[in-house]
Amino acid sequence: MVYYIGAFGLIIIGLYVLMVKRNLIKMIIGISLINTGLNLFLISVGFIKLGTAPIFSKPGLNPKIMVDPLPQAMVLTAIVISVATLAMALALAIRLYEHHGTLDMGKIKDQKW
Amino acid sequence: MKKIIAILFLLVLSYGIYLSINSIPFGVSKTKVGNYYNLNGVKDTGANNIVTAVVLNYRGFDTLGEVTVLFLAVLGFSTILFTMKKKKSDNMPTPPSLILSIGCKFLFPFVLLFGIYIFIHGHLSPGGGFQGGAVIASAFLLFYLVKPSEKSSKKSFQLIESLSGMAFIVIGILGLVFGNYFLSNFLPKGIAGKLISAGIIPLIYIFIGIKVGSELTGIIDRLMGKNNEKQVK
Amino acid sequence: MNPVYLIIIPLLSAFSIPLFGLISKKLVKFIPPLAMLFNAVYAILLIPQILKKPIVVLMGGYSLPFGINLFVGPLGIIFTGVIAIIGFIVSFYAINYIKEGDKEKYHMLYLLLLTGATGAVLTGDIFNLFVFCEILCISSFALVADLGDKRSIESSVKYLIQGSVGSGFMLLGIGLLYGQFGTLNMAHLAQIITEKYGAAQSIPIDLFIPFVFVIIGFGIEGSIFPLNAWLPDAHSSAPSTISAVLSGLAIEIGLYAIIRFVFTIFGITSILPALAILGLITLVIGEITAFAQANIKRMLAYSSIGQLGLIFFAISIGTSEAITGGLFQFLTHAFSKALLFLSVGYMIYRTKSMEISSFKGIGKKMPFASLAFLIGSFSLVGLPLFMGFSSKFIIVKSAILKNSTLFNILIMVVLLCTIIEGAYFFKVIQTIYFKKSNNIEIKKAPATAVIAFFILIIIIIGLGIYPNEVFKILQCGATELLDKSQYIRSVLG
Amino acid sequence: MIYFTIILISIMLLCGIIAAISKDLLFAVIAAGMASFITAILFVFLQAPDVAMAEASIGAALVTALFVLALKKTKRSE
Repeated sequence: MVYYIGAFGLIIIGLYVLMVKRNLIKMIIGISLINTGLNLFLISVGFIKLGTAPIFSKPGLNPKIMVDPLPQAMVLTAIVISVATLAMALALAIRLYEHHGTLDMGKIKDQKW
Repeated sequence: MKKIIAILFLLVLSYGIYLSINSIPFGVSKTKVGNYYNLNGVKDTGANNIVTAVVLNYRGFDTLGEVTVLFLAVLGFSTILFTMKKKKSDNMPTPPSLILSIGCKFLFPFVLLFGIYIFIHGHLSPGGGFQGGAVIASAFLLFYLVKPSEKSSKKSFQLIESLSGMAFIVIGILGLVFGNYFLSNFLPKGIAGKLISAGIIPLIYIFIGIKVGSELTGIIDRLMGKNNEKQVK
Repeated sequence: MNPVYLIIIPLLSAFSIPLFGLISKKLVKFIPPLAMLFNAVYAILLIPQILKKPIVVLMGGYSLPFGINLFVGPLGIIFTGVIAIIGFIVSFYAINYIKEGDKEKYHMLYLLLLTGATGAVLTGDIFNLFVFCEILCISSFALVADLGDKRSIESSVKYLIQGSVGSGFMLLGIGLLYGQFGTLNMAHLAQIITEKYGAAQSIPIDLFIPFVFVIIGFGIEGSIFPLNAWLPDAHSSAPSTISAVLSGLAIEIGLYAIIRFVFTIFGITSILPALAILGLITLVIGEITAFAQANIKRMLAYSSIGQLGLIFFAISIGTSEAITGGLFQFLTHAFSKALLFLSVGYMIYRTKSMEISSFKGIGKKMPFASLAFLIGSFSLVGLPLFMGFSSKFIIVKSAILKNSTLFNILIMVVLLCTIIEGAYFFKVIQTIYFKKSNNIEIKKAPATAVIAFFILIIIIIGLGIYPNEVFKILQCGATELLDKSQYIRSVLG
Repeated sequence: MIYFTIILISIMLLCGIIAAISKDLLFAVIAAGMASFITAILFVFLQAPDVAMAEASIGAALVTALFVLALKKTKRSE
């Protein structure tokens, strides 16, 4: 249960950063926190008490008490996707700084409704 | 004011999550699908590492998408930085200290080897193409730390990326030809636990390892800021 | 005939572009049209087979729900076909349009965007849907920033921040669903939900919250009302070819995901009136803000929001005929908006300005582009003889047949919005044709652009006069959505 | 064991909060990297060695490196 609290704590902190902060790098950090929290949540969904890792590294392991491998596979995918998004976001941040000389999204308002 | 609204919103959200989390007890086996993988994974795929079996065989199509996402990230990354202006007054970076440079030169081949080991043994032990690729990229990060002015050929990176991506798809299509299903494991599965076993899994993981390694290295390479390579629009 | 080729051929050609780039730089721009032409032909050839029986393709040959499957039903093939046709036309147009920047990367990103869209509509697995949506999103972020100027970078940043929050919510919803039901396969999920909750009218809270998360996640991609702040910026600062694809196709993928979740997976029909009102708000806000715009691309972007709201409204009415109308409206919007953006693209390219006022008298100097704009706007507004007429007619008819006061009032609002839509399009047409020109030297559009315009015009008028054949396929799509048990049966056997 | 986990998770959340409120962006980036690294340790407890490796090498190390490199090209303070 503590794992759930930790995971959702990270997600909530990340969302708070995204809603309150206006600095772009800070917002990207927020996205990274959300993704980390999500990964922790998915893994803890697949956990089984007293379970073992789903790897037959030595003989005599009981497949019935292994933890669920599917969330782990999902998280591997999710980690790579989040790295991809972060890399794009950082590239955009560098370009934005080059154009405007600031990273404050509140000050960058060329486009309005 | 903004903070109060944010906190109120987040409170509502946490209450909602709390309600829905009640039906997902922690630490209890919940799924039939996961059990099936654990019970039949070795028999079906020949891989000792069930996570690898799921990533590359049961859900190999996801992994194809994932590889594409990383490819896209590099593409987008260089598209965005492509039109970047060249800075005129770019002072030379300070050379690294002696300890760093000798240490990195010494470590570089070992880290590289470790990365290759990780992705070749992906079906036997924890690890695989993505982790191994990341380790390879960190080896190159060390290399760039020592020699910040070192140029690398972007063309060759791109070729490696697209060739290994195509190799993944071609293996998939071969599976369609020989096994009637896209990405089916058409090679003999061998004895579980041996290095050469599990059919197409080691093969795909090698390609993924090379691809991920070169992609992440490419991202680091572009971020390390070699302004002499950036083209002016 | 294996529908998996619809996904892997574009993917393979996207990966192979650097290799062709080594041989000749000029070769690269012909690869996207060829790949999309293949997809279009292949999709059309598959249609008769699919109307008889949906095709279920297993990946890796593992039985369901343990592997991933593609589900190619009528709905999937409609979306795939439209993606392929518009992808082909736009890339054909782009042969002479994209001149600046890194062409190789542009074409790769473009193909990957369409691959993501195709994969998202064909897959039968929710996590796979998420992965393909990410492919779609990330390539859109990069393409929006393609021009590299101040505006496009800023819009791309906004899009990326909101898009990644959206994908976070999607993943959260998917994780909660997996935790509760232990499966990722759409049909299996639908089966478990039906068995567990049956035909209960009220939605249990632990089902409702993942549902809300998923709707928020895909709603950002599909730009449903409170979540669409990124859209006008992103669509107006991308290159016109990309705006055409984003407006015509990409946002509809979010919509597709939502209707797939609402109808097939959750089967929650009691929530439909709420969704209908949400769609209507989206429509009203989109059309009213579009009316106030002076920048033509922003006007078209807001009009896309409005159209999307209309499609969403129509589908949320929930009868078979209304869904058919909504899908027809999707076709109308995709083709007409692509035509509008492509024609406007050339006008902007020649006049170097996006303000509507700078298009004075352009009608005589660029006859083809202006004609294309005229037909596209007539079709969107819904004048007879064009596609838009048939689709709007069906929507209005089905809302009245619903025979409830609520929908009678709502349909009045829809008609009012159509009038607003007509007003702002007429404003532009008047500027183009009936204002005195300010002397600018303007050359005619090149042959590829004219051919692209004419293919789209033929499709719009052709389907406007003979809608019946397409209508039958769309009806099958509506049946697929409404009949949940048949979907489950055809996937799980 | 459970107390150890609780301590780790509280440190992780603390790192997250520091990352959220710190004015110095480099500090915030390092804190976020720490949170990610502790998550990698938690993955080992949750019997997910594969994911732990991926999170440690990609999520903690590479992402932090990317952030630091990007900070070098932009501004360090908020």
